[in-house]
Amino acid sequence: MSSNWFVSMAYFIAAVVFILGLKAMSSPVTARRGIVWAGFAMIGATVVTFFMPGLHNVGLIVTAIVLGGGVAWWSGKTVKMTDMPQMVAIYNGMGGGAAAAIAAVELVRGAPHDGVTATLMALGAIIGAVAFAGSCVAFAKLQGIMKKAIRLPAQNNVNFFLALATFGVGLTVSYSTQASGFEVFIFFALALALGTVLVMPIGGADMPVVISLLNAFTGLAVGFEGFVLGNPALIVAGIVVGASGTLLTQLMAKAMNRPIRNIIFAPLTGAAAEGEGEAIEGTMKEFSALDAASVMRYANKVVIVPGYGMAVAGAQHKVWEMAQLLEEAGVEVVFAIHPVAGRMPGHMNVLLAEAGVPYDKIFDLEEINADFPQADVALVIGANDVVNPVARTDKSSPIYGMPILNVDMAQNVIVVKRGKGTGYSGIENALFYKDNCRMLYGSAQQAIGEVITHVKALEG
Amino acid sequence: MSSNWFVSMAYFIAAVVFILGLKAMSSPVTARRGIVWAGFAMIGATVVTFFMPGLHNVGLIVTAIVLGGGVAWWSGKTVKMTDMPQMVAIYNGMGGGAAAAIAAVELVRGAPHDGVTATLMALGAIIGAVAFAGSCVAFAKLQGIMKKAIRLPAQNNVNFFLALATFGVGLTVSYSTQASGFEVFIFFALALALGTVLVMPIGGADMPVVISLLNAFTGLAVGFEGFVLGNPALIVAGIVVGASGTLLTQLMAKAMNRPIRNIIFAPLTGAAAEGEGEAIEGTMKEFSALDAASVMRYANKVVIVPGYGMAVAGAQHKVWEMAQLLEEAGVEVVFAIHPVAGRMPGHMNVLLAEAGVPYDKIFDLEEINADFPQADVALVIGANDVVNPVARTDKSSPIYGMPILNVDMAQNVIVVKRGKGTGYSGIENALFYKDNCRMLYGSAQQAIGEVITHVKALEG
Amino acid sequence: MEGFAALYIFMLAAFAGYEVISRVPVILHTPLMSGSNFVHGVVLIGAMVALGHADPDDPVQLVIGFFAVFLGAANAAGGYIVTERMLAMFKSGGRKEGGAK
Amino acid sequence: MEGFAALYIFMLAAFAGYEVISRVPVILHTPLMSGSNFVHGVVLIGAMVALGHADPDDPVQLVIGFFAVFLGAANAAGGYIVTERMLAMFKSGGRKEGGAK
Ligand SMILES: NC(=O)c1ccc[n+]([C@@H]2O[C@H](COP(=O)([O-])OP(=O)(O)OC[C@H]3O[C@@H](n4cnc5c(N)ncnc54)[C@H](OP(=O)(O)O)[C@@H]3O)[C@@H](O)[C@H]2O)c1
Ligand SMILES: NC(=O)c1ccc[n+]([C@@H]2O[C@H](COP(=O)([O-])OP(=O)(O)OC[C@H]3O[C@@H](n4cnc5c(N)ncnc54)[C@H](OP(=O)(O)O)[C@@H]3O)[C@@H](O)[C@H]2O)c1
Repeated sequence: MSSNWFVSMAYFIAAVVFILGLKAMSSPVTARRGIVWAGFAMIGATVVTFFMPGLHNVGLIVTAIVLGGGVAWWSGKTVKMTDMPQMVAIYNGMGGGAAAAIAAVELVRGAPHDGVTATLMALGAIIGAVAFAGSCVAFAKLQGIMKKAIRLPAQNNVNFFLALATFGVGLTVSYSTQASGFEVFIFFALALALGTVLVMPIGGADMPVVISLLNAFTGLAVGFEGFVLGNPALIVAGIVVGASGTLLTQLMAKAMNRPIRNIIFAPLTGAAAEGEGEAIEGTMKEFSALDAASVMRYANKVVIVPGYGMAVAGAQHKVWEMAQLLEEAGVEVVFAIHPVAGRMPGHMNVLLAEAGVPYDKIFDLEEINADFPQADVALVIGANDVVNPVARTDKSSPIYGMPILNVDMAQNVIVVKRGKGTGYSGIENALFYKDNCRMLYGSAQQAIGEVITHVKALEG
Repeated sequence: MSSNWFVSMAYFIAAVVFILGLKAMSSPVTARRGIVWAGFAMIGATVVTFFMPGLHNVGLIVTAIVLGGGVAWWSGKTVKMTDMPQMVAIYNGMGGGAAAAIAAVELVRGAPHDGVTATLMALGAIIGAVAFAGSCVAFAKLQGIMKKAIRLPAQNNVNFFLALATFGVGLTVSYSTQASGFEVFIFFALALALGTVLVMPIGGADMPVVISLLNAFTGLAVGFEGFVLGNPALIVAGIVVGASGTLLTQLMAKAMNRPIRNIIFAPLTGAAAEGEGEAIEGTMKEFSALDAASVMRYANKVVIVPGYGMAVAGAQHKVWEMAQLLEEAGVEVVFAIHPVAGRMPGHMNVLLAEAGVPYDKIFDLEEINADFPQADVALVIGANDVVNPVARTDKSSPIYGMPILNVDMAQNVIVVKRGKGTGYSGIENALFYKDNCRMLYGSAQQAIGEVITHVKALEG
Repeated sequence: MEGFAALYIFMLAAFAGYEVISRVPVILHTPLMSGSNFVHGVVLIGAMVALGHADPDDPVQLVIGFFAVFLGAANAAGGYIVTERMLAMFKSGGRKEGGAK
Repeated sequence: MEGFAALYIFMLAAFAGYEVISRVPVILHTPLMSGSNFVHGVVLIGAMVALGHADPDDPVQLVIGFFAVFLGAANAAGGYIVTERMLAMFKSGGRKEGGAK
């Protein structure tokens, strides 16, 4: 009992520290400290668990921790920054898998449970398994292993009946005191299939929303299994993550102007809203790297607007190099980040941080939108939807109503992109046809590289 | 059991609604809706309690509810707005008293409790009784029944030993299974004495901080007794209030630049920091109501800064009448509120709201401080400390470091007050001696009344 | 209730209360003080249970219990009416003063 | 754990989580996603208990339990390292880029 008390107390403290750790994320100054605390809390909770009375199979436990932790640590340490999204996906899936596996052990042991516990156990198992399978698919898509979105015929019916079957079998299995191993197997096979089928048809671009949603799923699954095990620390940590994941997913979906339902049940089919919307008049005017370099070199203020294209090209280092050159030449350079620029919330911030851009040079939409008229140049690098003025004007456009960065109000706009490719939403961009807009064609990395050369040459 | 389940569920829902109700207070638009919801939740929780199995003495319960609720409802309905602070104090004290009385019933019944429960019961009883007695004293002071701060000789020693005795007796009584009625009586007598002695020496002006602190106390006491009764709704509501009361108290103390410790253990003795601080040079220049009226009538922008004096004089209606007259004459009028203007947080907001001033004409410190240089007139009505520039300049001043409203940066400053009286902190105000400052002597109600007459006369 | 469950409830309620309250703007701090005062009026249901389970033959228990319910009811009713009155006064410029015509 | 206590814990944790997270600025949303991913890695301790209480003679239980611990540990370790790496990159203009010289 006293040893149990000690363990429970340690879990309690860990739960408190987890919440404080997430709270510390409300400022970039304290965020890192927060995660370090949370890390210590995790280690502490793991260590005290060994003191739990009546714990068997200690050798196996240690082996599993060393293996699982080791592999994940190593891969997380070595992966490239641009591959982070899929790493988050896969680690998240593993958490879901662990929750489902806990339920599986309980089911195979066949210990009797009351109704509420049995229900939550089944729900946790399903949600966890869906998160596991779904995250694996998400990983495969982002990693480029699985290239195209596979849509089954009558997809939504398949989803529905598969979900029905999974819940039916799951509840049956967890209510019966002596389910056979085979029944348990069928249950999990169904749940895993459900997760796979749900995520398969969704395009790679929608993945961040899916990952965030699956993150919330895993949280819920962990919370439910925490109830089954009578462990409030698991409940608290799981539900906190469940709530936060839900919130993040909502924020993303709202900023993208697409309801979550649509993302899951009516994924973009590729040639999305083509042809719709008002016709755009004017022509796109090309610009050379030399022109771009001189316009910026002799400007007072340049606002850089990065987007998904910068992430694809991995051009953040070049961009910061250019910004520093301009600053040395006396130009004021700031960065403007749209909340859904890129493919993950805060995607651009992470990339720019990686390149070493101090975060006080980075402004978000509300902070900077009023300043564009005072900017001599707005340099758009691989961004498209987030600077599309159609969102302000054209009611028939799928992105109508989404707040955008008003780069068209700057004196000059320079857009770096490879060609006539559309953005995530697949629609034309009226900005590119405006009088004050010039196109600098090329992949971001190489185009900015050329600009740098010319800026240096101008310097003498 | 099923009836019990029903009751527990209703309590749970009430707890959720309470939290949502407090959450709704984050905007003046939803705040009222929030309190109405919470009110329904309270009624619901009360009604279902009658369905609790094994509830005796139903007649007595109904009588007590009708009497207590009726008296409080009637007095709350009829009291003047300016007497609100003491009403909040007394209702809060009653809550604390109720928590203490719950503990008393348990103690007299002599039901056995485990260690943790017994401890929390005793703590809840002490805290509740302190809140009760303290709030009664606070009420008496604010209502003017108890005029002066009574300081015992060796006050802090008395506090300490009384607290020690209370805790000692309390724990003994609650640990013993069969405490006599007399012992219980002694315990509560001690706790009530402690509350009285703690609050007696504190001056009337410090009362709002004390009330807020006692509010947090009552919350805690309710939470602890909730644990004793095994009622999580009480725990949640109590602890939420405990946390929020603590936060509010901290905010107040911080905005006043006085640590809570000092307020309780080293109360202002009246002639506080007299003589300290740098000598202030210059003279105070008087202004007539006619002068004030014409300066404001022909100004473009007038910022009104109300303070405690406006509350004392109950001049808010006159002030708003004047503001409306000026607005009709084409003057832009706004109100600037310091976070600790008056004697309660948000005191001025409530008074101005009562007079009918729309809240979008009211700005707080951060919003308006930069605008003073653009104001033609800053009209200070019964405010003193919150506009004292000494807080910015004189390190030896007791209010040094407190953020103030920079009225001295306005083109003209007009100060309405009765004479040379100092404010809450008892120090001289350098503002009154500045070149651009004029004094309009008189009680706020009457002085503003005269200004109104003159403005009307100017209108023709 | 099991001790640790209660501990978690304490901790989480404190967090939730702190976070929720710290978003309330200064303009509403007086109503908030009064509103939170109302919320702990839920002590009324605890007092009802205490009186309801008091021994009907022990006048001491009955008197104290009666007192508890009386005070709890006063806390709840008074807290509500004061808060409601204060909040009813807050109006935006959109509406004319005087509220409902 | 008693059902209602758990219900309260669920509710309060959801509130606390929601409130705490809604203060995180957009700039930190990617690390937050990763950080909350790390936090549910606490499933590891649940997995340890599950494996620790599994019947040592039933290979099925052992295999699934081993799997659970393995996945849980990976979630925790991977979630931590990725989050930490991301956050380590955030620097203010006050310090020179490159961080510790
Ligand atoms: N941030 C999130 O959380 C999130 C999540 C899901 C979805 N989304 C969505 O993603 C979109 C983000 O908008 P965005 O403006 O950042 O990007 P975008 O609208 O997707 O546009 C990206 C642009 O970059 C260009 N590009 C691609 N590769 C490039 C390269 N190597 N070098 C230079 N340019 C390149 C493309 O044009 P070319 O092909 O001509 O080069 C394309 O027009 C929004 O619609 C948002 O709703 C965001
Ligand atoms: N808001 C809170 O939560 C809170 C709580 C506790 C303490 N406090 C403290 O209270 C102070 C509030 O500052 P404040 O500037 O509002 O007030 P103040 O500094 O207390 O000054 C009030 C002024 O009003 C004048 N006055 C009094 N009765 C008047 C009447 N009938 N007509 C016109 N003028 C009258 C007084 O001067 P005459 O006597 O010459 O008329 C006095 O100088 C701060 O020091 C703050 O720290 C605030």
